[in-house]
Amino acid sequence: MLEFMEGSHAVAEIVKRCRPQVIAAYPITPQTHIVEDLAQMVANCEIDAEYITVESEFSALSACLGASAAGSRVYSATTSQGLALMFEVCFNAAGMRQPIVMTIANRSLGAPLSIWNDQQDSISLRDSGWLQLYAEDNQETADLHMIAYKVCEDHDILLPAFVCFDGFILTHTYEPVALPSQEEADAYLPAFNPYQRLDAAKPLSMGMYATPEYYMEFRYEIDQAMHRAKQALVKAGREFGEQFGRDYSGLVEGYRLDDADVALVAMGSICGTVKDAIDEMREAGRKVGLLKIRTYRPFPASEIADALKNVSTVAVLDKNISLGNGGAVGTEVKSALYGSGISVYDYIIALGGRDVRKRDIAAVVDLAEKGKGDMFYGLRTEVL
Amino acid sequence: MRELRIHGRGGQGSVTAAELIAFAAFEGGVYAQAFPAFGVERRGAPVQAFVRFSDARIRLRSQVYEPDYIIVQDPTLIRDVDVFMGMKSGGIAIVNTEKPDFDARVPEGVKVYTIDATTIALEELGVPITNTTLMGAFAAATGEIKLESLEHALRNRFSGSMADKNVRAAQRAYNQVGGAL
Amino acid sequence: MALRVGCAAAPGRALDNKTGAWRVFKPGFEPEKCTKCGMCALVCPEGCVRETEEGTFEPDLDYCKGCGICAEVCPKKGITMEKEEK
Amino acid sequence: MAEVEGGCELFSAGHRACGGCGPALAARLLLKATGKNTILVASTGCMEVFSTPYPETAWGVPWIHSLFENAAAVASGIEASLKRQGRSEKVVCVCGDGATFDIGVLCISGAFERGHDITYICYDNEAYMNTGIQRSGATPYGASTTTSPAGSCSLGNTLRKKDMPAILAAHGSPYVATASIAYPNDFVQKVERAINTPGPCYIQVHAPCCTGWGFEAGETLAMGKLAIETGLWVNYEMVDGVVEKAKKVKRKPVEEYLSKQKRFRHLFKPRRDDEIAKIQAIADANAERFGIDIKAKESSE
Repeated sequence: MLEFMEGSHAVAEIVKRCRPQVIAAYPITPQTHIVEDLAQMVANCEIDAEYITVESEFSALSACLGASAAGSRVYSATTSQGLALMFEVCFNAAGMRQPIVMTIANRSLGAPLSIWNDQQDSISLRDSGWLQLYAEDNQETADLHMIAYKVCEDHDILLPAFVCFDGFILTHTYEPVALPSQEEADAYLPAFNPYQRLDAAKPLSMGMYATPEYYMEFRYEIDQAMHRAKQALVKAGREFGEQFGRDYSGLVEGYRLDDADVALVAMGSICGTVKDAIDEMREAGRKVGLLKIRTYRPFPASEIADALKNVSTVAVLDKNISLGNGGAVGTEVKSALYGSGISVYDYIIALGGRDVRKRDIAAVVDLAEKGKGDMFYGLRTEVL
Repeated sequence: MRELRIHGRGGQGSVTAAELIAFAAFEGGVYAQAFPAFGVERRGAPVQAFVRFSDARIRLRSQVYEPDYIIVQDPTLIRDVDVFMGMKSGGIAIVNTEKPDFDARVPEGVKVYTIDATTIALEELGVPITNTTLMGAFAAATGEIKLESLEHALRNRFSGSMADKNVRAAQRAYNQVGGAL
Repeated sequence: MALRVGCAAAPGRALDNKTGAWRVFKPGFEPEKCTKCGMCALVCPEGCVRETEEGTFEPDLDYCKGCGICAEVCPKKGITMEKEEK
Repeated sequence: MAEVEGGCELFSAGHRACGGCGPALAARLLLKATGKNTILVASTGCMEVFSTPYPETAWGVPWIHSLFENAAAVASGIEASLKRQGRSEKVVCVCGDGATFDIGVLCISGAFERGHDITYICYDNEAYMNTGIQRSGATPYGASTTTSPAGSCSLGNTLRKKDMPAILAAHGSPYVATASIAYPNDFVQKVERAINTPGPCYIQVHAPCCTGWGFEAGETLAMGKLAIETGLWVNYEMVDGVVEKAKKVKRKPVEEYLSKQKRFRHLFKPRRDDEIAKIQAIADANAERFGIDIKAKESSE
């Protein structure tokens, strides 16, 4: 049943249904409504969890790591500067194979200071060993949390995950969302069963250091787990579809792509605007489609190559910039399509909350068709 | 799809108005989306909030540039902000003002309803917070939301006598604008 | 041996590392001087001074690094450090 | 002595500490006090490195290392998790002075303010020994370290040791204590008291480092004892912020302590009476503050 609610509230509600036992978070715009709602749920005894009001994001994730290691399902949420402050713990949590799920309310990184949306924050942690899932709307955001817990806690995977949704654009938007009942959620997501835990009855040293004889092999195993996560995501997404009627078995998702000449590639909430723009372009007779990337890590390179094999031109919309080398998604899509003969252009767009309209999407397609790309789109040249 | 842009000042409840209008529309059986113009504005600064109404799931995430409807919560905004910007012919504007003959360039084909929402709010709520009053006017002027849905939205948001007061304020505005139709 | 997830390990394996080879000086324990106070066992950073059946003490030379703290603290000067013949 | 099944100690031999290591002894004594029902949280540091090269752990109790500066935060999470699960293990952090005085202060402050039921033990060897004897906030005045070296125009560390116990007592910690491995039974008793005191407790244990300070391996305990006997280190307990039970001594001149360590060698070649007097003044101030001097009359009793 659809209910009308704010995106952040939908996240808090789904997190409640995932039954975390320890929540540690530090408030930061635009993540605040999520943690406020969760704190209220704890205060109302609606959720049976310890809520640790840590003094920083760094400690938020550190506390989650400890609680996870001790055998609890944990949750946190952050964004932007907060995620940057967690950088060190992010690598550590993944390396220690703790199945932490954290919501990222995507926001730009300073300087200049900006509270507005882009995806620079999570993209900058792409090499940290966390699964990265990007949601188009608040329904998908909620659903991906359950899928993330299921995949992360799989003893064959044991990695943490970011569930990313665009700050303000989704966090602060009210729209209809269907949430499972607690019983339905329990049926999909079983109780946490830690692979190993700190336990006096069975002592274990966790987080030891590895000499050069071992380090590469540990990193290899993490990489292997990340690759296995692809199939685990497909399976968990399919099972979700079977139970709830919303299928997430694709790591990528095509929209009007079958006969498209030009494919846009994007992640997150911009995909909705792109779809509306594509409908208008289609009405005008233009063969344009969208490939939405839902799973950025593990990166679905072969799935992307397969989905785009029949297009002639690809325009990637990047809400991030790897300064000195273009957008991160564009770079990786180019790599995935290497040798295919497809023209791939990258567009840095919507940084720091710059609004994107349907006509902007059409303009990007125009540029791609003219062979113009690998550029910032929509710069206000008058202030440069 | 129809789009509404609400102009107000920080603290006047424009975001709440957007949320409640969208909620009422959703209760009435259509898809709706409500969101603020995300900013760091403090109390008193001009702010905007947006609502979309559609029979299909709403995917568009851009701000509202060509609204079918606008609500102007504070007459002083008309001086500071081009509240009518992008409005289409056939659009409807609800303006809170004591002066029906206010001074502004209204685009051709836009129907303007003025209402002294501040007085109604002061009389019914005891505070000059006009968002719920203007929602009643919006319901009457546009037909986008039913009065029952609006009342339900208000009772869902407020409780006890506060709910009653807000419902009365919305009803008065609804009747006043409805009577003028 | 398969790697344990998360660079974790069960206790016990430190004992694989026989640190006795590090030693330059070797403690000589003279049980006849021992008052069984146990200070040598208490303060050994390796924890490798063991109580014998007689209640006196002896070092586990597989691990003793020859630091000489036991000799320093022995109230009866019943432990002497001597250069080890190798 | 607390032992794991099979007869090995909870902190087992085979670890890679230098011979005569003060912190290694602190680890052994600590586990003697806590017993098996304990979860240890370690910071990055000398002890972590000498005790846990994969897969050769020296720890017989559950032990976790995450990062240099986050042990108190990790412990917060563990404590919350245990609370939620209704489990009884004690959560004990064991961290060096760099992790405690410097890089970890944020996490420690947060954990102590929140009042988690944890015990935080700082093994204080007065510099960053793991990385090669660099100055920390715990390095005493006048000590030469690799980042506060004595030189032609420097007499080593110019800064005073940070008063970490007072900082944590000010957080409302119910039990704060200092200890020394030179007094092993006292340290063990303080750990026992801390883990059995609800709330966040702090123990700072002086753990001389023969390599970093420059003395013979066999003199580790003797050096700890001299620190106490000169008044440069004071063993005391603070209960709810009030100092109790400071160990009294018949004080010796600080020179006896300084002259035996390479880190203070520059004070004697050539002899710098002015600097030695400054350090003596620090000891005198400690004696005054904690009332540790045994007066002639008292000693005759």
